[in-house]
Amino acid sequence: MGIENNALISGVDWLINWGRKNSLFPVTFGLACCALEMMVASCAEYDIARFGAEVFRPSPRQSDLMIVAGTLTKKMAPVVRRIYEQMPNPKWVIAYGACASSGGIFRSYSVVQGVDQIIPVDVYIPGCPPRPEALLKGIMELQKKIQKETIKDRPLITLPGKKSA
Amino acid sequence: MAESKYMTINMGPQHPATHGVLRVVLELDGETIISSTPDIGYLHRGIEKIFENRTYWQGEPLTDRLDYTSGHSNNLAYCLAVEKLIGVEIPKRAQYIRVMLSELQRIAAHLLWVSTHALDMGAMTVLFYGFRERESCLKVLETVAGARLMPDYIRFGGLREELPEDFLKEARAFIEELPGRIDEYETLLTENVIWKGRLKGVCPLSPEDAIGFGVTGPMLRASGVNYDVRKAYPYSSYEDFDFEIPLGTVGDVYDRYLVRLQEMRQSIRIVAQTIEKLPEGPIKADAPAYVPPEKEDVAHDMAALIRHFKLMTDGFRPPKGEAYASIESSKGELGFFIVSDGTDKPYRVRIRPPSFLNLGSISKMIEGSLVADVVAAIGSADIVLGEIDK
Amino acid sequence: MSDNGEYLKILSGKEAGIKIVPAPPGEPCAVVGRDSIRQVLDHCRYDRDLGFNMLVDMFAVDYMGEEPRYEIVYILRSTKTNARIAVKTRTGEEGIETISDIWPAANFLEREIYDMFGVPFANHPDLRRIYNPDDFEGHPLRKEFPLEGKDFDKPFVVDLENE
Amino acid sequence: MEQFYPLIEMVVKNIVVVMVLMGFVAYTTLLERKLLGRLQVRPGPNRVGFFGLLQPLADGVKSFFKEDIIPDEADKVLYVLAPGISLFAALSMFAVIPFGSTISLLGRDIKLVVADIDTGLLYLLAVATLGEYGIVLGGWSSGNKYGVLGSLRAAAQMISYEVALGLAVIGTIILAGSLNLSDIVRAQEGMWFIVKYPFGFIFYIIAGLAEINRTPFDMPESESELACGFNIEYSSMKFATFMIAEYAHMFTVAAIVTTLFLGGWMGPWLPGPVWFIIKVAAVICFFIWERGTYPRLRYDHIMQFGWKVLLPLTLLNVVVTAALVAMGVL
Repeated sequence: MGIENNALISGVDWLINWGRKNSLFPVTFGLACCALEMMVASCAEYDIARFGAEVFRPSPRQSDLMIVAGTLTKKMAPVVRRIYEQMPNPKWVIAYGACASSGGIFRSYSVVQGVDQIIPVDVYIPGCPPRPEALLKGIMELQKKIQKETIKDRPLITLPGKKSA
Repeated sequence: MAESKYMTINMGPQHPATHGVLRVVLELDGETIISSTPDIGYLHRGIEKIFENRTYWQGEPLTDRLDYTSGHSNNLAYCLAVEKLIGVEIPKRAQYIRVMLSELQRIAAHLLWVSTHALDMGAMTVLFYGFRERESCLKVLETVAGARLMPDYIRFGGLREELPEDFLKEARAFIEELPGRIDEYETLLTENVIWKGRLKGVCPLSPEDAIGFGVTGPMLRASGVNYDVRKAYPYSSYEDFDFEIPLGTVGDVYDRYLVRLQEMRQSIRIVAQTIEKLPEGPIKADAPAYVPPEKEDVAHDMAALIRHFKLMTDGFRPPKGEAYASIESSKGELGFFIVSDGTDKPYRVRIRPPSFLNLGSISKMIEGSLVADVVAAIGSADIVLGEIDK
Repeated sequence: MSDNGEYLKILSGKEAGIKIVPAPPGEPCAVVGRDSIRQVLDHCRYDRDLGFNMLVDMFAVDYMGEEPRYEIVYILRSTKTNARIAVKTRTGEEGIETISDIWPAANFLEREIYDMFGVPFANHPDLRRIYNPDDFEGHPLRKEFPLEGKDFDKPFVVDLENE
Repeated sequence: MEQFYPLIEMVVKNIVVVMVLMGFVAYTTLLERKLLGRLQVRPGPNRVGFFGLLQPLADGVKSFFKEDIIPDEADKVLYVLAPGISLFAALSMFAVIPFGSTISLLGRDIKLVVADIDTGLLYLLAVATLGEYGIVLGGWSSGNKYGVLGSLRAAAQMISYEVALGLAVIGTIILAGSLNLSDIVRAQEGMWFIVKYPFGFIFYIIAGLAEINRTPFDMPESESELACGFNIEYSSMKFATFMIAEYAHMFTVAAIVTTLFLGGWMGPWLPGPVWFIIKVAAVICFFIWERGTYPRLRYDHIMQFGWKVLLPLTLLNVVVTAALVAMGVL
């Protein structure tokens, strides 16, 4: 019997995934134009808070979700990578906008052609910039994805002292 | 930690108060700043280089992404420079609409500034109020361009198309509602003791310093220097409208705040006048070599279709030469210097981003102040990294 | 910048070697030799008849194939009279003298030119790259620099260990 | 067997109070998010459970199963202890606060307070300071410069406002003639102390806000200046502990305000604990409202205000109150 078929485990899985998906704290961090729309998404009409995701934490240590909003340049890439590694597991990444997904219209010497070259991305949101509704949609897609995860995809507890990522 | 009397801390590029990806290295004695070094380039996308590899038409979307808080203004500056190069006369109606749009855009940008600055100072509720009004402003702007931030509605030789039907009504409704909302912010902030304590006398910039650093826009005017491109070198028929230039006295953060609020009120005046005076007439210049035909003609007229196709795929070839045009964007003087070598692509496009020069004065401003003031100073400069880093 | 003829005339009287050329669409500007640029700008800034106390912009244009190769353009403005003029000079790889002590604004602008074109500025207080990382190779706005830089097709790798 | 009853009663009371308190604290976070949302013309969390009521639970589950990072630079022992100290102080403050009068259960009279000690107020002042130690140590031990700055600010703020806090409550001691909190509540039978001693109430609220580090006194954290301040390196459950401690502290301060100035559990018709909760909730709503309204003060202004304005005024207030009591006016 595989571990994934165990009724107890899947019950625990369900609870943990439910907790994780409903409490996604994004790290306060915007790169370019899309960051503006990300801010709008947390304001009156759109209100990302409805999903429990309005708690933008300035410290990566306390966040679960990285919304890469904007153009990633080669100078910024190490910083983004570092922020990503500073985030504790489990962590998710949304590539918000064309630039973060693929480099967008900036096909030039200083732009990384897609943030997935340096960190794993869970949800891509197209648009230049995508509307705030698109971010909400992206978060809902991410929630669906998290709900499907099992203990094999993400460890329940990472013990302190163990090197992560 | 290094054995030094002072503590060096790194603010940014990921820091909530740096408005993007600015990095400032601060040398601290306790909480007092001994020296500071701004470090930029974390959003350098090589826009000036990309310009050289695109036709004039293809260049315009790049300008939106410079100062992404005010797309229409950037489009206008670029179009003015190119129009100077090709020498076309813009119909009055198009000019007025351009003024209207760039003033609405200024209102949106200043609303954004008030909101984020209040958030930086810890007054988080103003952020949400400001964004509510910004949303309604963007909704009005969205009806003309179909996009919220990146409009590309102002084109060489005029505008992309005629204004949508309801636009004037919606714009009027918006500017009638706004003054009351600005009063609300003033109630929350202007006479608030804490707000004044945080802003008054903080990081002042003397007029001499401001001029020396090439500071422009509300920051310069807060220092008491009366320089506004709209008055000094009127473009796009700004001389037809009646408005005042609000000036500060001390040049501290509080003055910059007041100047921006006043500017919003002046912008409302200008928009009201443009709506009132808006003449009838064409919205595109009569220059077939550069300006594409109307969309309806393209659907019916073979010649128009061919002309449209040629213009959009090949672009046009302006005469050899160079032109500099500048406008007053929400941040300051936004200039475009274009060198043409007679081909369909610009030989060199130089962008004079106002924020870039405004940022230059940061080190001077924050010397000797506290960490909390750095946030106020950077916020008050209203920098947008998109146009600083290009 | 259109009606600055008389200022240019005054300026040309101050120093030998100042040429006034109307640029093709008709905006005249002063063209100055590389060696006297600092003095000319100093005149523009402090001379009572001129009083161009604001450096609006300063940038370079790369005319590859011509000699000297780089054109440095200064756009100046007077806060009193609202007049604007452009002053131009040419230089090669050897660079030009800094004006960051005349206008502090030039500090950042010169660093930008140094970064993008590789033109050095003598006596500049802090001449480093401004946009690109310090270990960047080449100068992007030079005409021979390809838009996509080198290694564009390879995936970008971040090496945090060696930072 | 008889002799064990007080012990059993003690243990049961402790457990019940802590559990109920934690429940209230969890929902204080939700109340804050909802109420702030309302103030800011947006709905706030509303998708987890009915009306968003399961949101604190989701946050808790998530935090519990998140990776716990201890930075290499950190002073490990203190780093681990600090959140605990904070939470411990915040919870143990509640021990002396009476949330009702006496009830009869199984033939025993049970006082609705965990520890009815005669020096209750003194105990409160002492333990409240302990909570700040958690913050100071937490920031300092994480080996992060922003953390250190946050700690320094917390320490300075603690020193400046502790005195004013103490002086603000002296008036109630004079009026009630006792340090026992139950006696203070009973002394308000006819008239709440907020009426008799209004300035003391105002000063206590101000100093109390500084004590629990809320806007406009949120110096140690101040998101836009020091990123996260003292808790910048904390993740997972340790961060959650700090958060719980912060809200527990807020809850406790609201409870103290209720006890000292708003007549504690007393009120008509409803049972004592219900009145107590209602009053505490009102004070908490006030704290949230105030957070949504004010900007953050600057560090040096806080110090100036604390020493140059608040301290002399509270002193004066004590003198005046004492004089009035001596003359028999109050």
